[in-house]
Amino acid sequence: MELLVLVIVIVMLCSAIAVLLLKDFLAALAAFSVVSLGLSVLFVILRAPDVAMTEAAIGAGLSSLLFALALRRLGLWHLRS
Amino acid sequence: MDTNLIFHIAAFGLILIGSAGIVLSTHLVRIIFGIALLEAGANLLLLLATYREGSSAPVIVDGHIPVIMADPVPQALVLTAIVIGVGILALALSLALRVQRAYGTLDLREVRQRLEQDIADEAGIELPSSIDAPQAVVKRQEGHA
Amino acid sequence: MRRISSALFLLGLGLLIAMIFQTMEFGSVAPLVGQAINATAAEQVGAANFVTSVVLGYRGFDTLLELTILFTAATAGGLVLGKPRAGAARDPDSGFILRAGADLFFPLLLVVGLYIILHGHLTPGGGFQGGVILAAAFFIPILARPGTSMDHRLVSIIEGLAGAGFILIGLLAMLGGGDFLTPLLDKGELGALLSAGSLPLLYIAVGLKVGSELAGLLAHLSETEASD
Amino acid sequence: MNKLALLVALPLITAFLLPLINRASAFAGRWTGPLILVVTSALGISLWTQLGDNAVAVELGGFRPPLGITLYADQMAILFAVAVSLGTLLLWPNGGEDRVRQWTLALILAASGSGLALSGDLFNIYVFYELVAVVSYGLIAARASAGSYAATLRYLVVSSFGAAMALTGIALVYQATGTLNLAQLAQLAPTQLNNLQGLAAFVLMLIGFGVKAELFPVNTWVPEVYATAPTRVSGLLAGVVSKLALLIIVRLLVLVFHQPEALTVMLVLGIMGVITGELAAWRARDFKRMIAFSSIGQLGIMFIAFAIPGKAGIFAGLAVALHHLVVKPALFLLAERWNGSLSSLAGAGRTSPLAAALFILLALSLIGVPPLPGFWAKLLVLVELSEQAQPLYYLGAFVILAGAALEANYLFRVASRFYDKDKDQKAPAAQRMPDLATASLLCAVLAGSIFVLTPLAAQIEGIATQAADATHYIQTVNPETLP
Repeated sequence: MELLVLVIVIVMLCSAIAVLLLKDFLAALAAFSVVSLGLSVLFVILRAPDVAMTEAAIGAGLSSLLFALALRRLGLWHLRS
Repeated sequence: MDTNLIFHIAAFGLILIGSAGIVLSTHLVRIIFGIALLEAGANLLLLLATYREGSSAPVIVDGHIPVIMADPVPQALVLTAIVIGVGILALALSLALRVQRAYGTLDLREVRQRLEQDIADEAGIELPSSIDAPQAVVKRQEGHA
Repeated sequence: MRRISSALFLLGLGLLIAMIFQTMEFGSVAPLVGQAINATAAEQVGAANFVTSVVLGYRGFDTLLELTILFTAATAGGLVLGKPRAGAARDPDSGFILRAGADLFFPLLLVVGLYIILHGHLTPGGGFQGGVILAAAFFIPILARPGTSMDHRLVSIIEGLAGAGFILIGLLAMLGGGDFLTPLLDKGELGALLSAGSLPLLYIAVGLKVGSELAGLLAHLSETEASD
Repeated sequence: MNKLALLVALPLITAFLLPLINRASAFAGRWTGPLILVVTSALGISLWTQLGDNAVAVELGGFRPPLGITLYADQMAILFAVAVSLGTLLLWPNGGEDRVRQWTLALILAASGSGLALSGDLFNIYVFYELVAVVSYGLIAARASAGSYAATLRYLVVSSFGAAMALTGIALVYQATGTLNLAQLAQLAPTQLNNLQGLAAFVLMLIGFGVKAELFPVNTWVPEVYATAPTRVSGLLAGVVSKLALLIIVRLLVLVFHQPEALTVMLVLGIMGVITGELAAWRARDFKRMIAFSSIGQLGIMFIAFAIPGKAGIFAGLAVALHHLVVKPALFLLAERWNGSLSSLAGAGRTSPLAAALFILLALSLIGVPPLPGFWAKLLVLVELSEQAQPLYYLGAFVILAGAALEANYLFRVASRFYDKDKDQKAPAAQRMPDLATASLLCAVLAGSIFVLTPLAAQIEGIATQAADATHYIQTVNPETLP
């Protein structure tokens, strides 16, 4: 269990840094989804199934959709072709 | 290593990374990403506040009552905070759309300059004489360098 | 100048967090309120999912405000984005597979969303999670057919009535001499579908409200013309 | 007394239904909002008269504290709840395109502002605070200019950062105590929050809630927003909403955080606020940003005043806050037409003599010229500061005096412009009637208070005594002791 948590946390923190550093916004968005998904797994481990469901639906799903729509409308979808 | 410690590192790590994103980024979308990360970290910290290992989810399934149940209050709070966060996120992205349409850029420094210009124009004053004058000059020098 | 002050600010924040880390005693204090709620919620509210008891019962006021925040964000979003221009540039057509998939998904998502809302007081899940799924159910068809748009009148009617319904249930309790948002109706048997008094009703209002606000927000964002 | 919840619930339900009402009848849509605000104001005033010296607590949902959420109403809370309702009524949005949406937002602002003043639960305060923030974004962006969108987005970033900090602070408090109810926190604080973690939590919450109170490092949004928002919204934000944020910080200080360092942090940040705000206002070249910066300075004075320990600090701070509550919206109403540079105001004294006279009255009171109320408020702060007999408090007193000198300089520079004869420039447009009428009303309140100064001071002192009494708070809410 401890190892699992450690791996998830490391992946999450690395992705979080990647969100800020990646030049391509679409890649940053993907990294952001990884953070959200990792967070929702952590919530399951923390015995919070309700929060995990919400984080998965809203954090990983809806927020990413909002970002994707906005990036599309902002013309940042293909920053580098 | 203690699991609880790892969880806290994750929470504070996200808070720091998110803050860094807000304070250091120059692109507005990146800053909004930073806000989302910061909120995620704060939510995790809130949920960790009274977490104890070995507890089970606060749900009674088929009349079976667990011995130690997790604290349901932070879970409800985080639920609320997540939904609030997505509302603000949507509004922030809508505003970013509008700003880009108006100024043609999402670079924070340019947006600030255009905003100063707009305010100065509306008031009918010259830009360099505005209160942010020293900063504006510095910014221009940075631009040349 | 700005860089330096930002770095200083971050440094201060980092020091503050380090200080917290040093002094914090992880998991040392018993969850005072949480334990009390775990002990009495089954009897006081009657929902098998204690998180639901907290969300709609003990802290129902927070939930009302949270709905208001979504409503406000949707209203402000509408104010900011305004009405889309007629003949604005549209996304390219999405192709057959996505359209067929959207048709297939719509009833499925609708049922799943309603199921999650209606079982919110029994199992994990509830108005928020179900509401998001409802919003997705109504939004995916729009994504699949860029030409169509959402019926904003219908959305605004649903969001207005659902929000008002939540408050009305709260006000009804006041008519009976109780406090605002006191749970009504019979608590029923713990774990049954028809239990926990007015909580399932509140969750339906929450689900409809969340679903309509989010669908409206998504539609507003996607109806704004593409810039390229 | 459980009608207290109606102060929040009534405007909220009206806001939800307003788009539908407006669709049914445009006339009803136009007048429902103001009508409801009249009702809530009257309700608030009637609750105030019933209240007297005894505060009341309402247990929402019928759950005994600390399990449920409590509303706590003492005189200070109801005073500010009524101020929000009346303020929103006076500054009811009347311009722009999408009016129904603006009216909806204004109603939600009234509801959330009242709730913020009344709430007795830490997380509930956070939710109300976020609600006030989101409403302000909508109202500022309603100006629908490029500048207002950019300013709103920058404000949103600062404010969301602050809110996340406040949430972190709340998590720390919950971690240390296991409760969110302010009354129970007040019971537990001496043993469980009187440490470094408690101080860190306070600093985080000070940063978070300080965003709206225009606290020194997190007030970068102020000049941009007040210069680009509709002037009535600026008046509401600077006049009323900032005081609500301050009220929360005061409540937290009285009930939860008793560390002397907490007061020192607030004092230092307040001093910085006065210095930066007044200097920037002195250098400002346009009317709107001048009063925006002066508002930062005034709020700095309030932070300094509230940093005085005990009842005296709350009395002094409350006096300054109430004075500012009346003056600042009136100034912003005048800025509706005087939105240009200061030099373009030449000759304004002839085109709108009443407005010029009002401005001079407001300016005199803001500087603190006797016998206007502003003088007594500032005097009170200075006296209490000097009684502390500590270097930092003396510094605060000195900074306030120096700030007053700067204020006198820049406000009179403006006033003298009014009567300049500048042939080249055409005089600024005359004030609009509704703005002028509202500003006159506020000025009449200000001038009228000179004649009832003694009873008014006694009243405010009573409010402060009640607000400073943590034991009274605990007894009123009476949280159950949990094992």
